[in-house]
Amino acid sequence: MSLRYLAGRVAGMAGTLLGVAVVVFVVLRALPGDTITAKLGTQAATLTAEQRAALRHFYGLDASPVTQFFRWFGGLLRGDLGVSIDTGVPVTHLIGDALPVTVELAVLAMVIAVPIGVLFGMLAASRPGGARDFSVQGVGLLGLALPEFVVATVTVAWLASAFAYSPSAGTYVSLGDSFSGNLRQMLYPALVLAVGLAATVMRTTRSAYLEAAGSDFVRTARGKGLTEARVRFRHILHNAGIPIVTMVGIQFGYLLGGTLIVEQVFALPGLGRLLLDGILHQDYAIVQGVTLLVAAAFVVVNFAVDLVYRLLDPRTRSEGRRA
Amino acid sequence: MTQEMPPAAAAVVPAAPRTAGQPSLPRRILADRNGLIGVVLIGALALIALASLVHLGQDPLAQHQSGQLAGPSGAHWLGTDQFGRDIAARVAAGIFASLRVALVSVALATVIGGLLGVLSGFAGGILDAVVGRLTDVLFAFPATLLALALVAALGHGWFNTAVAIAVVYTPIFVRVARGPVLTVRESEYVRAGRVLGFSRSRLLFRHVLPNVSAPIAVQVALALSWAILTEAGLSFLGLGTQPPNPSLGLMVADSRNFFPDAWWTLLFPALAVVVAVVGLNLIGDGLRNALDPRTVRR
Amino acid sequence: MSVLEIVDLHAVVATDGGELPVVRGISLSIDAGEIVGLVGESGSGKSFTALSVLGLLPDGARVSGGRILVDGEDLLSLRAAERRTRRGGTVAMIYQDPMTALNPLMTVGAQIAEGLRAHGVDGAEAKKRTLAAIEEVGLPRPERIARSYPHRLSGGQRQRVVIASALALRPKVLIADEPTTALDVTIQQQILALVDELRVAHDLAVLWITHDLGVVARIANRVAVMYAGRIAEAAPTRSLFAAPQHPYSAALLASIPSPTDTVRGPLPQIGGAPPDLTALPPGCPFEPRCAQREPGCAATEPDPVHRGDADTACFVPRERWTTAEEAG
Amino acid sequence: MIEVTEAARHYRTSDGVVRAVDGVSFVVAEGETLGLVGESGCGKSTTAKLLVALERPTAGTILVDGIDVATARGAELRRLRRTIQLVFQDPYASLNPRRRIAATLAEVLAVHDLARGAAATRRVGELLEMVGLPASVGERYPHQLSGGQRQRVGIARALAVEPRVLVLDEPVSALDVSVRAEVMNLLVSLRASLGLTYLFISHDLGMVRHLCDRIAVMYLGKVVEAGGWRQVSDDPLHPYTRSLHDAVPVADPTVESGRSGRTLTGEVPDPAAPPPGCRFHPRCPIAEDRCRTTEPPLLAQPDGDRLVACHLV
Repeated sequence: MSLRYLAGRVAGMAGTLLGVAVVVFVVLRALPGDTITAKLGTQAATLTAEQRAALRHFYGLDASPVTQFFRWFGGLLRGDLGVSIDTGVPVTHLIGDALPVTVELAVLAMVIAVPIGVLFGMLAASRPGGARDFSVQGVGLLGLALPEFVVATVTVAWLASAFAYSPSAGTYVSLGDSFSGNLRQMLYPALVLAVGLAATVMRTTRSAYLEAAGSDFVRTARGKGLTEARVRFRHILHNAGIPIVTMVGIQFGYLLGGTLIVEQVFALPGLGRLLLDGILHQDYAIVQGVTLLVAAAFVVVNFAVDLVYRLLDPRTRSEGRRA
Repeated sequence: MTQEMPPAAAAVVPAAPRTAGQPSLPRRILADRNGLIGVVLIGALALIALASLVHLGQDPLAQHQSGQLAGPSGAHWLGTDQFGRDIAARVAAGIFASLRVALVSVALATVIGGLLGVLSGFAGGILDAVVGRLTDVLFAFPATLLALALVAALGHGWFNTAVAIAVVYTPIFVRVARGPVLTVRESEYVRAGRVLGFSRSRLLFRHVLPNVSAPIAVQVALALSWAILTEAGLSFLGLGTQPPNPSLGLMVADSRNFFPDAWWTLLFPALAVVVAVVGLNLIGDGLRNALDPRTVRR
Repeated sequence: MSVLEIVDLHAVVATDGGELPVVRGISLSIDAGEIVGLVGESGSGKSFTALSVLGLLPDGARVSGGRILVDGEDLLSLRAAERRTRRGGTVAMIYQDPMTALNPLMTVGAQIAEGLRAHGVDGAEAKKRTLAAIEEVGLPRPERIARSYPHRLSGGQRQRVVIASALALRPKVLIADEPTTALDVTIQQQILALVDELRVAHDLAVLWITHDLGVVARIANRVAVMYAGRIAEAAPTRSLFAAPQHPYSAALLASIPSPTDTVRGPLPQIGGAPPDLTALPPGCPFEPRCAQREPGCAATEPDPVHRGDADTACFVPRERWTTAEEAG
Repeated sequence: MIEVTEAARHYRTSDGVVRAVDGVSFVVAEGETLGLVGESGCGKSTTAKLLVALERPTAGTILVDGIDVATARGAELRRLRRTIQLVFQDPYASLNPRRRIAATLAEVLAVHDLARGAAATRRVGELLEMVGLPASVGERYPHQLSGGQRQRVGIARALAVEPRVLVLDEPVSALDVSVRAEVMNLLVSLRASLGLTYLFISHDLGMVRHLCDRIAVMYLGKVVEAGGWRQVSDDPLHPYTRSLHDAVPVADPTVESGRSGRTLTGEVPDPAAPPPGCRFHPRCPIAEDRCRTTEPPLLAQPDGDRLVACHLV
């Protein structure tokens, strides 16, 4: 991996992030009702023209959109995401509290889903078209089709009726407070997330494995008299691993912005919940901040996936052609 | 709404020469076991949705004082909800609402994204660079998040929801269309056309487009299923269809307080979503099998 | 004595319309130190024959009858685990496309060494023999090659690596499935010379699959010509080229422009197409295209008979053939 | 008919500038067949693309029937299309899989305003007959034809615009041995009946020898030897041509057993970094010091119509 390649990628990523900032700014300026209406509610209607103008000036809303963007963007670069209009707390603080919850949820879901998905994907692919393939694929399809909100709803109801346990009652226990207490709150939502995730991983594993299994070099490996286990793990799975790792990385990125429903149903104070509250209260500094952060994280995760991909595949590691 | 988004990468190869000229595409999908099941499931849902339009059963908004949260019976086949409204009628109307959003959003995304992808892939140069950067930026947002932010910005209503989903899916169609165009553009039969003096528009519309329609068709099926899940998820969160209008996502959200006792309030709307998504995925699989040269036997 | 002996081999491949016979009773033997060329056009069954010997037939295809003897031991009667130890150990194979035959994620050295380890050669010994194998196929600086990934090597170098890997365990039989088809002619020449050298050095029995009669003329001691899943004619190379005993071999040879012609007339054509394996005629499969056919040829399929130096599956001896001029 | 003067085609890649064709000159007279021989990477296929204006030359001029291929636009380009046509190596890939053969041929006629409606149907039938196919083939799709039939369709399509020159890019390499003879015979008879000029590109010296009047041998983007078919193929002078002659196996065990057994060592160097001096010197069995520094010009030989680029002949 050359320095030139890395520099190019980083520059491209910076460009994408700038584009992301523009999109966030443009889309969310269109939020219904401006900040003043949101802040003052019905009182806004009683403002005089002068008062309104003064407030607009105070919030910087009288400047041209381009000026507003650069003010906002300049703040971003200094790590200033603005202040929540609703609570007066800096958005960075709110995100700082919420981010670990979402990341933990995403990591936990991954830890559960990936081994299951890979294992069953291999099982299905080991004899394509067979009964095992058919049933694994059927369950996988169901896993994809079951909406998260249904699984989450049923899980909460089941926990309540079977264990008289309501994960959404009581306050959130962080990992620092109590490991077991935290795990008790996080395990079920992570399991719910893992359902669809495992199904996706399974399907990708299955097709990547089948693709690799049909390669010429697999025949060469068998022709050398290798054991079937070695052919499967060292040759087929190893080669199938590249698309699997790529897909898992991208899914992790999606998860950062996709835990909304689970956080809502299980009442976890993560990014999704923060975003949803922001939308419902038209607190658009929060909405901008969270959207931007998640998109930026997604871009960085994708970049990391690309680097891992390049490390895994020797063909992309070097530029020279011949030994 | 799940984090699952069908992989946009061209997992599907451009139309295989081998499959052309064989039985027509619809017939090949029906010949595929998965495709056939998918078509039957989706056909049934579409019929139910159409039936709801003419109120063949009950009015989905009518509140029957006689029975709130009543179980399935002769009068109300699938029971009633907390306001005594007929679940069967509400599920049917919910399916209609879901399909409407899905069809409109995917139609928008397919036409806009597909066209941009085909044009940028075929023309290359500046157009390709600009479209490429724009899709990169849109791809930087996790799909669910982007849909949510757009709905927040655009406001409620089924059409806004459809537009939001369309924006999310447009860059995917750009990529799905562009990849195969690059392959087909360099194929020998397009080269032969160039040597024979065919115009660019003839090459694009007569030779390139018909040969890239296959992967786009597969993606349409997957996009529809994602759109249905997303619409239901947004409604579940209170950001899609607004009460009292029937929506599958809202019905599940409402059922939370009555489950598991009034299980029918959750089961039937959930089932409708699952059947729709399973059906569309099966159609997608069927399409893929019908179009993949490797599954064509001698 | 013959090291490899294929007796009445049959193989089928599953299709929607039932099982298709792709190899229909092939018998062939190869002595130590001998190269037999197996020649045929696409669909003749030559690759299926090769893959049957290794037990590497693709999904849906299987051997449906016959015996494959290596040093008198029938490979088809072995249990799977025993069969595996024969692969690479006593019978090895090299493949058509060197660009795809190696695992892109493993170094060349690791790929050769794992074959050795699969047959009980471990540690320093495996390393030593890997380097020796690379050196033996004429690649410079073996350590460096061993550490390289396949994409760093050219097509010719990769094919040498495949050969090194195949021969590292000193097998008795080498199956070569068109290993030079994907290579340029000057590289093909190098590979042909290399295999010939190794055959002499290790007394290898080689089955060389090809569609190129020129390659056969250069490298093979004997030739078997396949048509529609059967051997039409098997003969020593010189005899086959000098006086083919089967009309198909004769027609194939005639269709190639001679390198010494000074007047360039039209090339004799065979005409028609090979039979559909789903609807084989009852008689000789070549009969519909044959310039020498006689009334009885369409009735029953001929069994091989010994004629001259050759075994030929034809009812009509060469003496009764009409010459091309009369026929044309 | 064809006049190529110092034509070059360079590509920029991440590895540097690839000189696929690097100063190639040759002439093909009307009705003549020139064979272009060489291994992969020698630039023969790029030369074909330059001639039919699929690629434009980086330097040099290419004239086809007086049309400057590098600059032809509009009407001039259309005239070029109707003058020179290309037959591809892989007849399967070069036919649109979704179109019936008749539609593929009729489209060419329509684009060039040659025939429409019933006249087009009649002309399609004629074209198929010309390449030895029954009219019923028109109703088929490419995958329903055999390799030989497809290549005949490829030839018919090229002939639809009534060109005077055909560039044949390895037209029989993808075909089975027994089918090659049929297509070769077809090419010979079409050349005679239509008075066509051919540029026949192949790595198969035997086929080139069978079809061509003159042969040019290319190595790493340059012509190293050119001359009459018997001169180049039976009595080569350039060490590379001689090596090629020895390397190509011929279907005759007597010839084969008489071979010296000497093989050409090494491989074709990277065209992004060709060796200095004579490009063949690293593999040449007789190279001297000056071969490593000075590039030999392509010079006429005393034995008549032959050019060789070697210091040592």
